[in-house]
Amino acid sequence: MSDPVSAMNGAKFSGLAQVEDSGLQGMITLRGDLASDTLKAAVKAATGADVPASGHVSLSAEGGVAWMSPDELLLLVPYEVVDAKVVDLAEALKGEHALAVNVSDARGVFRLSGDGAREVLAKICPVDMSAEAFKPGQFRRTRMAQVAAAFWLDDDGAFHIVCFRSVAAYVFNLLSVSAHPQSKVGVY
Amino acid sequence: MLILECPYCGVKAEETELAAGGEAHLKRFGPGSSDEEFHDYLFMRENPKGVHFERWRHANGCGKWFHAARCTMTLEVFGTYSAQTTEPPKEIQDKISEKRPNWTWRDVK
Amino acid sequence: MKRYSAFAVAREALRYHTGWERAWRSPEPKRRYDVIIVGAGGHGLATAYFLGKNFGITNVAVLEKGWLGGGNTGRNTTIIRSNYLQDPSAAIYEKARSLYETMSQDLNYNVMFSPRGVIMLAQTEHEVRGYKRTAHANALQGVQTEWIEPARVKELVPIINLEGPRYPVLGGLWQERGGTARHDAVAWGYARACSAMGMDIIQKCEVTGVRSENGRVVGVDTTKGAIDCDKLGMVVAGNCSHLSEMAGFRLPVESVALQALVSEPIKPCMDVVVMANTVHGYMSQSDKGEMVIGGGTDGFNNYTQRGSFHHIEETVRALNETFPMVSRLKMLRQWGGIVDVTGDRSPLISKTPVDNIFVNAGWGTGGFKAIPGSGWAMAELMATGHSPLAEEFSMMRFKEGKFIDESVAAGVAH
Amino acid sequence: MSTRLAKNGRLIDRSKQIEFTFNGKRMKGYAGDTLASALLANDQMMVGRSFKYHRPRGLVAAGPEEPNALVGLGTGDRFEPNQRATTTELFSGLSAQSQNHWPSLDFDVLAINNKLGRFLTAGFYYKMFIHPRPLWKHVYEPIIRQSAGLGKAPDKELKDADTYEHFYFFADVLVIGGGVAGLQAAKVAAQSGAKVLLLEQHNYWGGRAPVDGGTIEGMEPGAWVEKTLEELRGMDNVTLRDRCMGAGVYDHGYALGYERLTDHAPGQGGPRHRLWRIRASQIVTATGAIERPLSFAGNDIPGVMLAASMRDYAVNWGVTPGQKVVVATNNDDAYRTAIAMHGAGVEVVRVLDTRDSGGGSLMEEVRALGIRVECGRAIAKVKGSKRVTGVAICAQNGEGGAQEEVEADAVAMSGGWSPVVHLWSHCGGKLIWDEAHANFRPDPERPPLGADGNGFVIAAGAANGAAGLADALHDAQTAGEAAANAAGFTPKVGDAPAAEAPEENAMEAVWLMPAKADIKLRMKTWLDYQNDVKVSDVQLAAREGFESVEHTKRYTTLGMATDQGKLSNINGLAILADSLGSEIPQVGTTTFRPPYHPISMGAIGGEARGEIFQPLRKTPMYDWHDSNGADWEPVGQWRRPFAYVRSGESLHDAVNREVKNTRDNLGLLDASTLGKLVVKGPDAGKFLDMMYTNMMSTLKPGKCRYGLMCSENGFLIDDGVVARIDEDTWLCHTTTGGAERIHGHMEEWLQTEWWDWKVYVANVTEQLAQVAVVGPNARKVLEKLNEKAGGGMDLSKEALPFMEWRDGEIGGFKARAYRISFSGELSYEIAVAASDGLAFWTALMEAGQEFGVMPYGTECLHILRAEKGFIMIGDETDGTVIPQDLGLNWALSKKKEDFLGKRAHSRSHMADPDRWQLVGLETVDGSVLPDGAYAVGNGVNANGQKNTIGRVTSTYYSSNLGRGIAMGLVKHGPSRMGEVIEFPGTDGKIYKAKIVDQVFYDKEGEKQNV
Repeated sequence: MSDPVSAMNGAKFSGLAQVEDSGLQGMITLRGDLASDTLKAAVKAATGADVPASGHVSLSAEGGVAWMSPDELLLLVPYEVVDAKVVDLAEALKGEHALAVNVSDARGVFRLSGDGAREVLAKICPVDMSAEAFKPGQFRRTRMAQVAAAFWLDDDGAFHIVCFRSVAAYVFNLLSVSAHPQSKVGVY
Repeated sequence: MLILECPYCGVKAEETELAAGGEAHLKRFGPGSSDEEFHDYLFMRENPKGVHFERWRHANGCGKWFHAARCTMTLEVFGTYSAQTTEPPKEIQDKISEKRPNWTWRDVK
Repeated sequence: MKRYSAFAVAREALRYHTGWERAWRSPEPKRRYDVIIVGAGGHGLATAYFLGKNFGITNVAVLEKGWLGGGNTGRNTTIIRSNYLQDPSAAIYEKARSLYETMSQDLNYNVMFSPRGVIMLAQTEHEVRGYKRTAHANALQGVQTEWIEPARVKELVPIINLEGPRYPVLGGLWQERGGTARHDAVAWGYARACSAMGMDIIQKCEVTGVRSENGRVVGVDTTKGAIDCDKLGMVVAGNCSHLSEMAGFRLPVESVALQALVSEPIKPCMDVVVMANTVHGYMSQSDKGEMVIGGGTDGFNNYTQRGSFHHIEETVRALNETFPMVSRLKMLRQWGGIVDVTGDRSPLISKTPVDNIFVNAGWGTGGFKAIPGSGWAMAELMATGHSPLAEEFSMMRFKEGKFIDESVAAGVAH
Repeated sequence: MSTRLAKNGRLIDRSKQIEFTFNGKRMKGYAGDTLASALLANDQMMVGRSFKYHRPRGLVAAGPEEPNALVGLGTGDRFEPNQRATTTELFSGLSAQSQNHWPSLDFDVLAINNKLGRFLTAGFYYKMFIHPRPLWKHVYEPIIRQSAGLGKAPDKELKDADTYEHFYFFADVLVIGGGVAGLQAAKVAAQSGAKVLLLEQHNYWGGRAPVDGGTIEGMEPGAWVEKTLEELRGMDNVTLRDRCMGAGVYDHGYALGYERLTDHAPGQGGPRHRLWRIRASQIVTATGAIERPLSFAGNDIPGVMLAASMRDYAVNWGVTPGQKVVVATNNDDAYRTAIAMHGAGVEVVRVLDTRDSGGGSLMEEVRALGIRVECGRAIAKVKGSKRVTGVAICAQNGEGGAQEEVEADAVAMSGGWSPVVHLWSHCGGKLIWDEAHANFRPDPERPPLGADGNGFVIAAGAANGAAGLADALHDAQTAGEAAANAAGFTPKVGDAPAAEAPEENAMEAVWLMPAKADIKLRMKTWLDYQNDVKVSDVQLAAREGFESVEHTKRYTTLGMATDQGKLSNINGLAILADSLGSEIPQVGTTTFRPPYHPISMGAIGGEARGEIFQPLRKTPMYDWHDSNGADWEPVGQWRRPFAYVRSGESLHDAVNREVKNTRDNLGLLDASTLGKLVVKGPDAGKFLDMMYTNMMSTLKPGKCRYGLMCSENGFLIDDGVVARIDEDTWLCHTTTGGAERIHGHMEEWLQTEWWDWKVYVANVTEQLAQVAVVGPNARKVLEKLNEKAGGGMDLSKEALPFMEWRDGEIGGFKARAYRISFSGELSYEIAVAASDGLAFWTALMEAGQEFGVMPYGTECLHILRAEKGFIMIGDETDGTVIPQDLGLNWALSKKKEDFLGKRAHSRSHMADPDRWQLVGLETVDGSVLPDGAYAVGNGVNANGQKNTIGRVTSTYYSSNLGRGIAMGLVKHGPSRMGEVIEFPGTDGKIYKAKIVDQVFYDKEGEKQNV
């Protein structure tokens, strides 16, 4: 019987920052014409959030939308309803050239929070993690040490990190090592 | 350690976020082409000392292929632009002409 | 040419070494030569040497725009091996390796060829199969190699970590008569021998134009004036596209940066050369004691002789994992060279669209080990129009689809 | 003797004593000492042996330019060779060993080389050891290797006890060097609003200024440094890091900072080193200057020291290398040393100034102290062996005839200053020769160029050739303004802080002391202390035609030691220029390469070690496999079970058991690693027809087709089953590890060639866990699951025929089932959500108990497919094989005008009927053919290699058939059925095999169609 488990099944680490497996998150890859009104409406209906500007995430009470590329969004919805949302999207986008697929189980998702969070990411991502450069609402796809990953910063100062499921253990270990309690850099 | 700005997502990506893809603006030759044409299409790459047009993919990023105009002697980047073109756009060519008045590349002068 | 020997050194010591003569002459160019070789790197000098030695052609000039041996000959990690898979490669690299064996004696110059042995580590089942295949091929090619088990690897390489957490060592392909040589000495030894045969090595002489008439080469223009020749050999590695363009044809070659680095010197800890292809790291220890480490190539065209630092990082982390003690050594110096890479990453030793112009290029990341074999084949091709060793390395192969692909170990599996 | 002074020592805390050992001897120092200053305090003047002659070596310098004082530091898994005493902060319990001697530092057997020095000149080894040939490898070289090599190698089993990390940082302006110039440049840039990062390699700020004196804004330099630091610390846009060296400058504004976090407190926890990967819009190199030695005979004897370094030791750490000092100089700065030493209570025996007219006000000050100054005079020779005992004095402008000998135990020398131009030069910055100061300094017209084609490095202060405090600060002011400007900020233009220091007379270039030193002196005059290169060696190189500076460097090894020629390069260059009758700028410098100073391999590798050395990709069932006997095989970054080994079983036994069981009962394979790509859009069919060699657009929804992919160059690159999902959607399976590659391949063509085609591709590989349920009981186990769940999809032969797929539920799991077979058995591949993967697998294992279920690994998979003659990408293919070689012509669509690879296949070599082709191979005696063996034909080729006519591509023991089976590529193979060919093994045996059909098992394919 189906009793789904997330890639890291609730793992946690606490050091310079707190690293937590975020559990199951519904996610849909949506490819299409991001300027299309039909698509915008479908996205809003599915997530309650608007299509964000390039490099950003827009969040709503029950979900959100992250900008992945000029023709791709990552829709965030509750895990339980993802299949239904995919069906709704397909219906709403009938006649448009678009593709919506469930990728909820293809990802590992982590929450990284605490004062040291920016420094932890700055150790493994070639991204300016200073507060001036990376602000809440920004979304960045990049390299995390040796794998591809993406993250956004929420209004509470927590980062949400998305990676491929197969490397979730690698990313969790990487974040934990980088958050070693005695490795504070002291610049952010 | 190059930095190239991805024209699709605006990220000033560093080399480790990118994958190099060789010469840009190749014309594909398929069935019906001569041995000479097919050979040149697959193997005869420009290898200039100076201005070069090349393909990159924002692999650890938005995933899009784009083009860059770059000097192979100084690594100066004249600009990046869409991969959906068959030749460098005029503003890129103008910018190069400003900096390298006598540049040539393939038939582009 | 005064012969070098321990006796000569002792004799000179008594007079404070004031009697040594120039290792090679530094003449102004003549108006005409039978053969001009462009590029006084190892391959160019070896070509000139064998033109003289094997074919008696000594009215030869070797033109060099910088200083001799200053390109990839003096920048590589000096590994010599011939355990290649494909017949044409094995033939030319084995010829080269066998010529290295006696090079010091042939040139009367100690090039320090040191057949300390080369191991290529197998760290996946796929590599095991690939190297076993190579061992079978080598046996038929007359190249002495053998498959060895992990325990023997550890004996040969005491600092290796056989049980790496990711890629345990499953064995290796061992070529006992592979090794290293002193790279500069190879260029200097050939230069001295060529000079002694009466050939002119002209440094700081850049070719600015190639002249031909009716599809046949007649000479070159240089920063030291025009020089005529009957035959022209282009042996300029990363600069070959540039030079061929002057002659009016193109080559299937691109130039990219390749990097290397050395650690600070330490007392001997690793006698053999180790190549670990799964994790992309190779290392040997020089006679000076430095750990000599080869890095990767950049994926983009580049003439700066500088590469990107992330390749150094990739290489070093692989070595830290394979040889954990390396982690506590320090990098002394890193550098880059420009390597010329062809469509199948195998070299060109070939006639060209212009009569009597010959090209030797495309050695990519592995040219040093080939120097004497390459010079031998190129000289034969230039002197006689045909060389069995060079035959398959013609640039025509790209048109025919007859590639020489040595990367066959890099496949995938279900 | 060298000793601790009663006073001075601004950097040490005399209230905190620290114990350490050197060569096992217990010694004491103070907090704030470097290992070098502490050794001097303990009268340990001799610190090592040189590389070649094993001559006694003492401290020459006080900073990273030190060539001699290299020690083995630490023990066990924290041992490190070649650590510089001058850059090692003293800590309690430090244990250091000197290097390159046997049996001891004081008595070294190889010091015999010193006696042989006359024979062992530059390049001697190129001229001898040539005959007899075998002796090089077996005798000469081992001796040379053993005597070279400096530090002890770490233990062969050493596992570094420390950890390392990286840190990315972005700045508008990076300032390297925390001396007064760096501080001022940083301040100016920061005041413009630019984000500034300032790095200092030492654990203290201010560089030389606090030692050298003068005043800045009316303050002592030390006080000014403190004040400026306070200001900088108060600015939000400034980051200061000490113990962090600017190690290298790379293209596009990339720079490395090497931060040593715990070297001064080993084992305290946290990373040992942090490598900063900095991106800066502008880089200011305020890296100061390094004093040059003077070239006189015996200048390598312990006790001979750079003048400014001797002053540093006295002022900063309160130690002196001797009690009677001779100062030799060609410039005014060394007078500061005379003043400092005198002030510290050390006798200054003489100041020898090569200039006939001597120095300026500093000289007067020295004379006023009663110190004897002699102008136009030089050192003819330093006396002593393990330490200085005296100095012979002569006229500078002579041949070295000694006029006087004085007793002395230390010599301070100053040959002028060389700006530290390394970081300026790393990325292509050019230099100009400054005649007045006899040094190379950065040419502001030819800086390193950044991504925008403009210069991105600006040198400041002494690193830019500015001489004197006021000039350095002025230069720093300008540099700070220029950097801010270039980074897009508007600096407040202002005046540099006013500084006062004594006026100095012009220096005089002195490259050899005395100017006409004879050969005997020149053979005792060192240029490169560590590598033992002397003036006579460089002259010999020039004489032998090594005219390029690179040739001379390589022939003599000048500047190739671990200090990379920081002290020796310019002096050597000058000697070379002189020997060639050329000017120094015409001879030029060698290339400066990173790093400025050696950095640890640990730091370069960063966090990537152990568990996180490389990403390890895991399927959702990974942990189950791991706890059920999986013998792991790395496949790309994935790890797959090779076989599941039960207790008491060998790996081979396990494979055979799995092979038999899967054919007889039921096997489960974790196939989650296979790539799955969704391809959708109005042009998807057209697109897939280009990607695959066979026709995909005609596939009907609900059906599957095996597809082949070639590169544009014609070679097979991937294969897999394609399923058509609906009118405009396909799902393409790729090989393990092929998912990302093929996904990229598809995107490349869509984005760069057919960008007007309406197709979207999504990689859903990791969304799904996929299980191959294989064997005669496959349907039974699935039906049982459905039964338990109270229903599910119809898996009957009729409802789900071979090569079709259906969506539905199996055992309560949402699933997609494919009727495909890579084993020839009845087989279903079931895809479920990855989050359900483990649960589904476990359910299958439970339900399968009664049907004899066993998991099987990759080796079993290989054998099953080989028994059926199915090809495997990576086995039958190796990047040189085309579909025609494998008898796959049926998969090459004749109807399509074009597909990737089609044009390539018509080239002459690819259409050659002599290409080797796939066949089955059976050994005559039933044994297993060796992997990778080649079949031989007659004779040899033009290069004397045996002619070959084929090779083995796959070979296994089949437990089902009880014999070896193999596939191979053989010349004209398919038309030679039944022929026996020979495969020589590397074991000396000849293996004979018959050419047969490649399908060994169930030739009619009955088992999969039930």
